[in-house]
Amino acid sequence: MKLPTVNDNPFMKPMEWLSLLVLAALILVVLPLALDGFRLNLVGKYLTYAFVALGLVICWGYCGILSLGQGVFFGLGGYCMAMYLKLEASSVENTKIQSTPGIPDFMDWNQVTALPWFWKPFHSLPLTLIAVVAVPTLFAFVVGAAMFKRRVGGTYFAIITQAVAAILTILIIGQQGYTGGINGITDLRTLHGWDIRTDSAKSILYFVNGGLLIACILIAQYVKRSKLGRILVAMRDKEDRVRFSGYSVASFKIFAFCLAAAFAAVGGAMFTLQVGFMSPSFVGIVPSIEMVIYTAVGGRLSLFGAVYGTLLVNWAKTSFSESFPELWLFGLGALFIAVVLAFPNGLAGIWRQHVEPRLPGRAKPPAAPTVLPHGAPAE
Amino acid sequence: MFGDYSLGDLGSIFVMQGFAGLILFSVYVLMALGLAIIFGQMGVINMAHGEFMILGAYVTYLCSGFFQAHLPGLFPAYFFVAMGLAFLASGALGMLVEWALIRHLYKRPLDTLLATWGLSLILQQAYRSIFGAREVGVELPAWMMGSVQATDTIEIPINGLFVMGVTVLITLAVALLLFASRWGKQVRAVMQNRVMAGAVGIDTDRVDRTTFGIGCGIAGIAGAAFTMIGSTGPTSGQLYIVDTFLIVVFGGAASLLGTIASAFSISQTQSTLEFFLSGSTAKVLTLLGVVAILMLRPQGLFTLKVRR
Amino acid sequence: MAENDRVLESALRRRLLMGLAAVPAAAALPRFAVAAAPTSAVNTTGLAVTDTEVTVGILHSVTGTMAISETGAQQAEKLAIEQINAEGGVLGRKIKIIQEDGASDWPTFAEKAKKLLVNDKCAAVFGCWTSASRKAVLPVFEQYNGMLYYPTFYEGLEESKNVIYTGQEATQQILAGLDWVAKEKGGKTFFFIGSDYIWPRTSNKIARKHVENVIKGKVVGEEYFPLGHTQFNSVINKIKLTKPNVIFTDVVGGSNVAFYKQLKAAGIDLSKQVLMTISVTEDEIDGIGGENIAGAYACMKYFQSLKNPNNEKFVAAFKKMWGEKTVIGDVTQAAYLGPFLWKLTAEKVGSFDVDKIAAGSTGIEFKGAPEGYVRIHKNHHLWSKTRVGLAKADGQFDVVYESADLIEPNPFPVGYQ
Amino acid sequence: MNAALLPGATPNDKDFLLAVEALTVSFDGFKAVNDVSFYVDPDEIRVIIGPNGAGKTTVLDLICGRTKATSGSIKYRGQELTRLSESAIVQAGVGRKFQTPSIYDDLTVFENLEISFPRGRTVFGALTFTRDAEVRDRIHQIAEMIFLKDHLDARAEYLSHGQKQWLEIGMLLIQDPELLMLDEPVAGMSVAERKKTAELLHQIIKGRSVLVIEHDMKFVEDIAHRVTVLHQGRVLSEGSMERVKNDPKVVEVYLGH
Repeated sequence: MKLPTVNDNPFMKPMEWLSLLVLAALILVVLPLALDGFRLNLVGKYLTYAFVALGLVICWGYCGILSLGQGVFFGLGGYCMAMYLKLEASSVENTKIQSTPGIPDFMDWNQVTALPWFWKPFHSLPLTLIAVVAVPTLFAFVVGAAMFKRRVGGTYFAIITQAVAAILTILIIGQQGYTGGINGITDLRTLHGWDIRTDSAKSILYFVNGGLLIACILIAQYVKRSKLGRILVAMRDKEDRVRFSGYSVASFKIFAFCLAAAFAAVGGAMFTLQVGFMSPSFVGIVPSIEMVIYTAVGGRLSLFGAVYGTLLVNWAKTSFSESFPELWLFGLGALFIAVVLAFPNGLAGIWRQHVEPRLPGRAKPPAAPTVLPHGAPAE
Repeated sequence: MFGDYSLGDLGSIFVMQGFAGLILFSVYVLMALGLAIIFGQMGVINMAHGEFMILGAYVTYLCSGFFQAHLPGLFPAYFFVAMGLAFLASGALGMLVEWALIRHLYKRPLDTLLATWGLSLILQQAYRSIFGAREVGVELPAWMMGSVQATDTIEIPINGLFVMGVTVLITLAVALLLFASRWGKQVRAVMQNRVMAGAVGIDTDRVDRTTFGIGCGIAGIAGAAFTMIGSTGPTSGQLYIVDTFLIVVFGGAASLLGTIASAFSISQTQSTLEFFLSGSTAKVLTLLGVVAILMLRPQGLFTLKVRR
Repeated sequence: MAENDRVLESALRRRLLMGLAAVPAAAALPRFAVAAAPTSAVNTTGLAVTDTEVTVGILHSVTGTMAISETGAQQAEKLAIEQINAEGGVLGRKIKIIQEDGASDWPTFAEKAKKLLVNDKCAAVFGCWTSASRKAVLPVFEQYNGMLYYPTFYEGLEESKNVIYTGQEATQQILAGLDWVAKEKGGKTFFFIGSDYIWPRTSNKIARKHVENVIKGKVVGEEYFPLGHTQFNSVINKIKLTKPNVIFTDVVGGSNVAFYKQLKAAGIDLSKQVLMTISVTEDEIDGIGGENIAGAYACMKYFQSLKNPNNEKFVAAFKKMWGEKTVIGDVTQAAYLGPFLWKLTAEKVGSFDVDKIAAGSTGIEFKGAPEGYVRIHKNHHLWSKTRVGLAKADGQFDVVYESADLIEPNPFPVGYQ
Repeated sequence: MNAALLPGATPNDKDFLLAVEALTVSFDGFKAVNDVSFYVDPDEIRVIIGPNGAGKTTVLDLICGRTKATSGSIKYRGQELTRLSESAIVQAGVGRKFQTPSIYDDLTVFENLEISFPRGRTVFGALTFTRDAEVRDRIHQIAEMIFLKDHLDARAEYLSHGQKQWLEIGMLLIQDPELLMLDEPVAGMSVAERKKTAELLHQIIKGRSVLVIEHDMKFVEDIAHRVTVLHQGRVLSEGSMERVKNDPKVVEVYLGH
């Protein structure tokens, strides 16, 4: 009997290796050579959003769970990092003009006289690095477990995540003595004694960021090509069938949601490091929805598309708002509509439909889910 | 906290606080009704709901300007005209949007969410381009501001009474439409079995369009009514949107009664908490409570248990 | 007011006569010939200064929720710069503006600030409105050594070599007003209502200390609502229950509109109940509706209705440039001061270098300010008067009180923390 | 031979593969299944028939955990199923085929079968699952049985209706359940496909019990060991096809129409 080709299940197909190579070259070689320090730092900031977009590919594209609260995880990761940096910047020496030296300045302004207990672990860098990933992931686990075990999905889930984002924003703003309030945690200086504000530090952070992003792409790729990836697709399609094939559907959804949260958290931490502050404006609804559109523009089923989509939308945002600030919202709104109506598979879809077939020596697109199903993704 | 006050004072405060709760309840029902119809009957999440409301508010603003300039004698009554026009304007825009956008996406509910979000951005910028970035002040007829002096110490705001009145009327009208009119039967038929409804000769496209239009039109009326109590600016719609969604989801999307019950429980909780705690804390506690209950009972408070 | 900066005054008059666009460069006599100030001398740090031009940045939100508030500030800065150019510019150089949109988003502010400093090499930047945006750009200005002129009244607790605060800090704005209300209106019991973020909370904290320790009065209630909150009926009932002499508010944005409309509807008559706000300027009244807030007192340093020649000229020029219907609030006026203060400093130190400007700012006086005379304190805030205005139905204020002397800015007030 | 029907016999759970007792479910007062009891022996083929709305599909839903019972018990090999999650029920050895073909359109036939392979059912199991020789051999073996060995690479979306039904049956087979529940397996099939399906069913029932809902009486007669007739949520009659056919109650409500 002839063995069918599906039996080889390589980690990545040649085309995917090539895509990864191109992306890595773009991020790590081309952009650093082509852009000045300022623009490169900007790209670095955009790339932190790509982590969120990447998570959404797994969670939304593959698993059909649309979360409109990814900013929560981005923000939590960023806040964990910012708390560490703030404590370092608030040494007794730096803050001796305060009534209580050694605590962050905003606490002093709010008559907080001792460091709150939940800030204490952030004196330690290893604990901070663990918390950056663990806190948002745990939070995602709690929300996910509560929702998915009770079969909440689709639009309900989207709206509830939105509410969670709104609540967290109000909480952070309201508890300004502990969180820095609406101003956020600002004026961050050093990471374990290393000044993150210098130009050389910024370029090093850029490369660290790029490296982490590629690592996350590889992790996502591993998940996607594993049986788990196919189960996610299967679930989006026929949830009951998966359930009656003996899988606990909720666990798989929780996993996808937690993975997306962990990616977003890493992005948030890198954001804090590169931009130098964290504020509640990333936790809210608007940034969360914007991050969804990065994924949609890139193609919700394409890991590489997510990165390109993020870069493209942000580049457009920056250049548009420099030249025609009034038109930017029209443009962004139209982009949302166009991507949904005309290009549901985003850039990746356009590439597969129009570019790839014309490349020399390319066979038909693979059988993997390259096209968005006609039906609703997991209702 | 009540030690220093006389019994009479306390009594009046409780009465007025009761009214505050009822006003909040009416506001919530008005906000949520249009959305509930669209979400409940069509399964579509309209993220631009707030912008449809603000369209109604801007229509009221234009009307007020027009009456002041051309028909000053009729100014005291202009508000009723404004509400009618607000309904028509938002409804017409809603039908246009349904035709251009929503009808292509019925099978992808999550995508309607994104598309309507895009629409809301466009509408916000359009308002900003047309009316300016600043909030506009809507001048109201004098009789609508001020309060009714029920007793020496009990004062009931007229605009609150007005909002309550509008809410009751609209709710009744919607209930009548849904449960007694031909359109209502068609809507329910389409909701239960689209294919079958089409097969028995119901023009499902038209039913969808009307439903969406009516939902948006009610949002327009709500917007007109809210000029009495809130602000009218390009982004004012965003202030209402999360609350509105939560009410609808909390109520269990499919039922009108659920929406009303959910608006009632949320508004009473919030209004009571606001009285005893600080405003910000009250809001957080209310939202947390809603989310906690949704975690335990995600299908909403008031849905029927149905066979799948 | 008689000894106002005559040069400026004449420039203004000339400008008013000649119209906005029609001022030919030659018509204005440059006070500094280029020859007297070669570029190499006035610019030793590589700023965007040529023999004929100097570049500055304007950084406000044109889009997003804050665009509503920031429009006025941005318009005032442009007006000031046009007027300075019409007069011959700064150190003989025309000011060229690069405007960036902060889009109501703090990281965007930081990003654009960095662009203005690093890419465009702006000699000075006029901008920011919210504290959050200022906090976001502050490290950027300190790191890249830029100069920011910040126009909004704010909570204080900050002082930077790289920032000139042209608005009032909290103690400067509030204390005189509280004293006035205690003395003139018999204010003994106060009810505080604010939006829930740092400025209202800090301001109320200062107000509370002052009420309790200086006025010897009592705060009977203190409430905060999330930004954008629109339902105030419960708190209005609490006000009715506690019957304060004075309602003291710092509610911002769209919430303001809801608050005053509901207050009026609940039968609280502002001609009988004293209400003092520190957050409502003429700009906000536009949206609230004058009839809803008439009778309230606002406490700040500037009102459009101020009667002095500087202000009358400023208001006329502003309306000419931006339309008859525009109104001018406290922040708009403060923003107008920025370019003039920068120009005066640059001409005093004879250089655009940021270090020299920062060091030379202390003691700079601007007699042509619409609010009257102002002077830069060594903590980079302005000495200024505080005034109380009574809101009228037409959206303007009647100035009912003006502090006798300039009040010293005190961003880190001892005894108020 | 039928212990349950013998007067005076106490059913002993251990003897039955499946014991459904006093099962009731009500939806807002409407009892879709009302006090239903029946027992399935090992290796038995039981067919449930009844008019539309009799509660047949609901009974299957209850057994596989899709719907929670209001009262009553379902014991599988002495184990109470009403308290288990759906996936635990499947892992205990109960397989279920839905009325309309329920397969994964976006995946290939091979992948469809692979997902049903009973290994790596936890999150981490699925992450570390490898496609080894055992998996491949089994998939090929099943594909051959369900007439789809030439379509392993095809996306399931492009199969014909009958092929989809077979694929779903294949997906159940690869789970190797002891109790197989089929909801109208031949509905919508052409005559030829129907014949092939009957053949397939005869082949796969060896070594397991099967619970089938079917309307096609010829097909039922062909395969059933015993028949349970449901009507308005209650058991109307039970026994061999012959007996049921001649039960006047059944004739009245069902066959007579």
